[in-house]
Amino acid sequence: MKVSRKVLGAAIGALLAGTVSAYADTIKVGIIGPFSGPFALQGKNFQAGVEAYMALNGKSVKGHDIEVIYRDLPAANPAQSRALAQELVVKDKVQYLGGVYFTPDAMAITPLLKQANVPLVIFNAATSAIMTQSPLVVRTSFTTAQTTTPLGKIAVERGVKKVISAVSDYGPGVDAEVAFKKAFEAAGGQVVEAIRMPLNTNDFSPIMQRIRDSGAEAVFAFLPSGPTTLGFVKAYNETGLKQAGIKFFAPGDLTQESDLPALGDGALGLMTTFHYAVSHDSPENKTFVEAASKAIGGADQLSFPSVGAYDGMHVIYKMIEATDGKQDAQKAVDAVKGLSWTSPRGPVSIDAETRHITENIYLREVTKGADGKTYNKEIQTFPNQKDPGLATQ
Amino acid sequence: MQTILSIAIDAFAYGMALFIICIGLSLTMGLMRVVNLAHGAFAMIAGYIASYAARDLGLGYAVAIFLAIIGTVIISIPLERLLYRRIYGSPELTQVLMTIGITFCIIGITNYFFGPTLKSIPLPGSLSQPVDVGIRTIAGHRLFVMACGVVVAGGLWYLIEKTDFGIKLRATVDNAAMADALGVRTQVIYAISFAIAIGLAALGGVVGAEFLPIEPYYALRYMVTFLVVVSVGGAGSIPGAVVACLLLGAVDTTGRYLMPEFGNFFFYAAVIAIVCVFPRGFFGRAQ
Amino acid sequence: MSDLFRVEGLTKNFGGLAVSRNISLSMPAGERLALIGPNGAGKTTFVNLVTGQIRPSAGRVVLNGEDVTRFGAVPRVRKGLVRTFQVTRLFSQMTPEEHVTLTVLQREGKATRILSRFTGNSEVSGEVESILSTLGLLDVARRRVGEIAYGQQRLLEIGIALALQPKVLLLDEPAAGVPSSDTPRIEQALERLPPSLAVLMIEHDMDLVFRFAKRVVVLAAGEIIFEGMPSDVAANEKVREAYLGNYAHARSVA
Amino acid sequence: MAGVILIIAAGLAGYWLFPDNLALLTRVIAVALLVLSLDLITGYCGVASLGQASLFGAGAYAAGIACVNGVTEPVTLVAIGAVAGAMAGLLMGTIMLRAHGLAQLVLSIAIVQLFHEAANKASAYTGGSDGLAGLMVSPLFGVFEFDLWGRTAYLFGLALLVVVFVVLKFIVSSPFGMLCRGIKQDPVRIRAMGSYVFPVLLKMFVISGAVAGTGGALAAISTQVVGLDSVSFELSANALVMLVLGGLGTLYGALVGTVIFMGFEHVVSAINPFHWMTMVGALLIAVVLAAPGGLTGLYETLLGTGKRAKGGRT
Repeated sequence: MKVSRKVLGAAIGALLAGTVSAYADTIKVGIIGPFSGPFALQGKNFQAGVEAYMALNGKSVKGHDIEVIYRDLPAANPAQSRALAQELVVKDKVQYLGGVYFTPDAMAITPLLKQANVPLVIFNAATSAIMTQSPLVVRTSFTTAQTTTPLGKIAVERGVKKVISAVSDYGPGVDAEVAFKKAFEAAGGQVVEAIRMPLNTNDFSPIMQRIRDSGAEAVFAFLPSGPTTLGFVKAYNETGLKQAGIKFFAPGDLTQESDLPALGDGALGLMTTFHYAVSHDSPENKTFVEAASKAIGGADQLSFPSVGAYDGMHVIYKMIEATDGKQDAQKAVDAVKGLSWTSPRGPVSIDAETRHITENIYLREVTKGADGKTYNKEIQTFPNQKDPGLATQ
Repeated sequence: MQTILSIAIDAFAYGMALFIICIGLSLTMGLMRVVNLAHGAFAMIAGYIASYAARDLGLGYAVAIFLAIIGTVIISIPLERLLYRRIYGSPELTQVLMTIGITFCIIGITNYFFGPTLKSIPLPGSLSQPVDVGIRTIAGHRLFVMACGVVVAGGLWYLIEKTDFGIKLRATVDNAAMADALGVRTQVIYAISFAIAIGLAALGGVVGAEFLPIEPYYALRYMVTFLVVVSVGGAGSIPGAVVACLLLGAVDTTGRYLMPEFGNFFFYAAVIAIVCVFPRGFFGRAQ
Repeated sequence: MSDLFRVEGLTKNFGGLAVSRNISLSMPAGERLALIGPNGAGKTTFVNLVTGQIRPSAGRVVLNGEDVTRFGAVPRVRKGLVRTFQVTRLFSQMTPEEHVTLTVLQREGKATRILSRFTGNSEVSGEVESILSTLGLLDVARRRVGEIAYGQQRLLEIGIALALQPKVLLLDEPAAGVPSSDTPRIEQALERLPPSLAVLMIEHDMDLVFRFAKRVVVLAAGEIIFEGMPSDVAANEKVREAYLGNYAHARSVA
Repeated sequence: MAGVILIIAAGLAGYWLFPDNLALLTRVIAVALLVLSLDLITGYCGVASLGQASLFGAGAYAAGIACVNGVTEPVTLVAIGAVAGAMAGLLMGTIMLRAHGLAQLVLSIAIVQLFHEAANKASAYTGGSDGLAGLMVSPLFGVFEFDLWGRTAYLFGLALLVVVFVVLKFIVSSPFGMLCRGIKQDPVRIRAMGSYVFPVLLKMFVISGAVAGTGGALAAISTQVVGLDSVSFELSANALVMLVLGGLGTLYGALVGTVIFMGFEHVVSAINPFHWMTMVGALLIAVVLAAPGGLTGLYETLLGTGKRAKGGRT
């Protein structure tokens, strides 16, 4: 309840501030994300990250009050994304844009940035190419290639020579397939078959049959987090692939913490690589998880977008600090190039050239904790990973 | 051969899961002439109740199913009285507007109270273990779903074709005014049929949750699938629904095995082909 | 053969049930023929077969020397074989004027034009007015059909048919459901039908049949059992049996 | 033509009253074109469709692909979108008109899903789920740039809407429009009048496709990105909801429905970005209870002029 009243207040405040310029020293930040609809969970995590950051670091920078305006974009919809961004910039006069869960939505905003003189800090949208669209984009999440690439080496190290790849048939899935294949084959493995599954697949048992038939020793999978993940993992267990000893590798989207309770014991032993685990053991993360759980209303809903949002807010705060409240997008972006800090996920920095975050990628295994709940246990660290997707382009 | 058999088992299980969820919608659309797009929303409500009962209260699976059905029907009663009664006999598109509105509301409310995470319904040990059926292992709950599907189909057929209630229901459907004149209390018949349809949605939501996981967006996410299956079978026809579910389940499963990347093409191309050949569905009643 | 219209051996089976059996009849131009028969004799099926709503199992329909059996309903209309409906099929939201205008435009091949005006289309308004005035519908020409009297709706059915300038007109019970006070207006309209038009009328009202038709065909159980002068109908044994037999049968059942 | 003046007045009022929301208003116009196109086949011909976005998406992708391949003149792009939409309409009509009622509705769903799948598959041309980005549209008439404030896009869209509306006004009051209304009510009667039904409806599908394609092209031009959402079932379903909300069978109903639905959605989702869906649902329920014939039907009832049919049967 507290949350929505705050949002309401912000909205009304925004309406008032749009007409009355007496509040000029409030710097507004517009956050676009999927706050309702099928991806509402990820949107809520954006909000939790933002609120956690503001709760821990104050609501003002150098005397400038920060005000956040949330706008809902339930599913990928570039036209709506552009309309929301335009409204935030033109009407609500935000100086910073943040959020954005889906790639096409980010693509629709980038053409506006230069004219609007507003930087965009992406909290999630994970396609490499976004960064090349505008010099005013900074990203604090990850790219699918970035989180996937270490898996190639990991698989080979664990004695796997033949892998079948099974990914959801859409942009990020294809990115993952390509990145894994490249890394795995570079390490000496062989991708025997690559399956692309329609996004709306409900029953994965035929896919499992194919995996079994392929004779591969392991499966590399990528699916968007949420209901399909559940079906995939269940089918992996139930069709006996797990007992047959076929290993399972995936980027961490598959075992996001908020899905783990639903996955149950079936997820035990799954190996995933990702930039963040809620269980990450560091004082920064402990503080973050505490604040973010409070903001979202329960630790069980916490997932990776929250940390993207948290660090995104950090970048925005640094930008405000550097520009001292003046609207200068280029100066703001320049100020955070090369910026490094300790995030809840570990040490990170903004690559000066690509403006994408450089971070550790962790290998995690789903393990049962002392409290009987499953969690992603970090077992290996790949430090300072850049986005290989951009590096190769 | 083993592969074919294995695919066939998967297809049958998936088809039966679809059948249990969809048959209630088929009844509302075919017999009561209400395009109830909120059908999935009721299945979802049942899933939440069952999840709460089994996971949070630690009750047994059977008890959870029972509570879910009863609970969902109870929730549906005021909706039937206040909203659905207004749209019996309305043009289909008006019904679409109303039931989409109801769906939106249910999604919003669920999201508000229960949050957007996936909800699981813990299975009893006997159903969660893989069972060896000779050629391969199959999850126990899949066998359970198949059995449920067969029981539901048989039970409904008996209810509609062989019982007094069935006779009254069919009379009401064919000519409500005439049935009324003959002393059939059509309002009551409608209310009971609605409750049965909702109860079936609830059952389907719970036992199908292993295929279609429970989360707030459930109601919209699978709406298209439900609508397609019901129409292909012919609204109101139990054998039609069985055939449609099994056939589409088979096309879906086989397509996804043979050429997963074109899985959707197979499915919808099959739908177009079937509809072009059987414009009223497999066992559709004449309009 | 100077026959304008002819059917030969028309047969229709629904499943195992024969609803039309080997029906043959012919009509010259200007003929006024009545088709009568007890309920369930297959009269409307016959009209549907002739006009192409349903396909016959066997037999031919010949119009103006041309075999139209394989044609659908639309080309038959375009060739001049036009019907009215037993229960009026009108557009409740449209006015009589609009009905007739649309029909005339259709006949002229102008009904699918998208960039000409429909209302106040001067090309056809004269003809539309004359049709409506013949039928006495001018004063309701601009009221919605849903609001005018049923008798007037029946007249409009005839008006639509006339607007198609038919060669053969099949009237399916033109006076059905009309209050008796309005029947004279229908009769009047029938009398004013163009003389060269071949008209086949299905009707229950025997007074109307006797006044209108020069020749009568009686259909029973899908078969023609009588063909001849109206004055001979009543005396025919088969006809008596077909009509009265029903009653006798009904009594024995009761 | 009082209606046209009203639209222009309302459009310009939007321009002056909400100068900061022009991107939203442009999107409303693009969707309004989609809903108008749906009204043509559903409201005037009685063919309900849950796949109208196929036509919209065909226009959007055609314009988008043309644009990234060097055709950047906006009017040309709109023409390309309209033609592509019309062709998609021809295809869709050919398939859909084989069936009736519920089966027809399902065909429309299957078609939009196939279009969606095809657009996803052809990612080399469409960008797949990442969207087709990088549309650099030249200034309108070489002078007016499509900029951040979206003035050009909005006024261009408004002009398109007015032109389309006037043309459609002509079409629905032409003999052809009358014939379509007749078919909606009773195709058997129309056949007995000597007119074929299929080619007439198919023609309307083509017109409808052109209108939807125009809307798609406008969306592509003003957004500079084309996403898979433009060929989605969700957009199709939304369009149908907006149409029924506004009222079937009047062009105004389509416009009113779109403006009310999108405006309401925008306002409530800004007030509470997390739980606004409940409010939209409540609006739909309220409309059905208060005005089963849609908002324009309610308006007519209030004026006492309306004895028009309640809603439309499919």
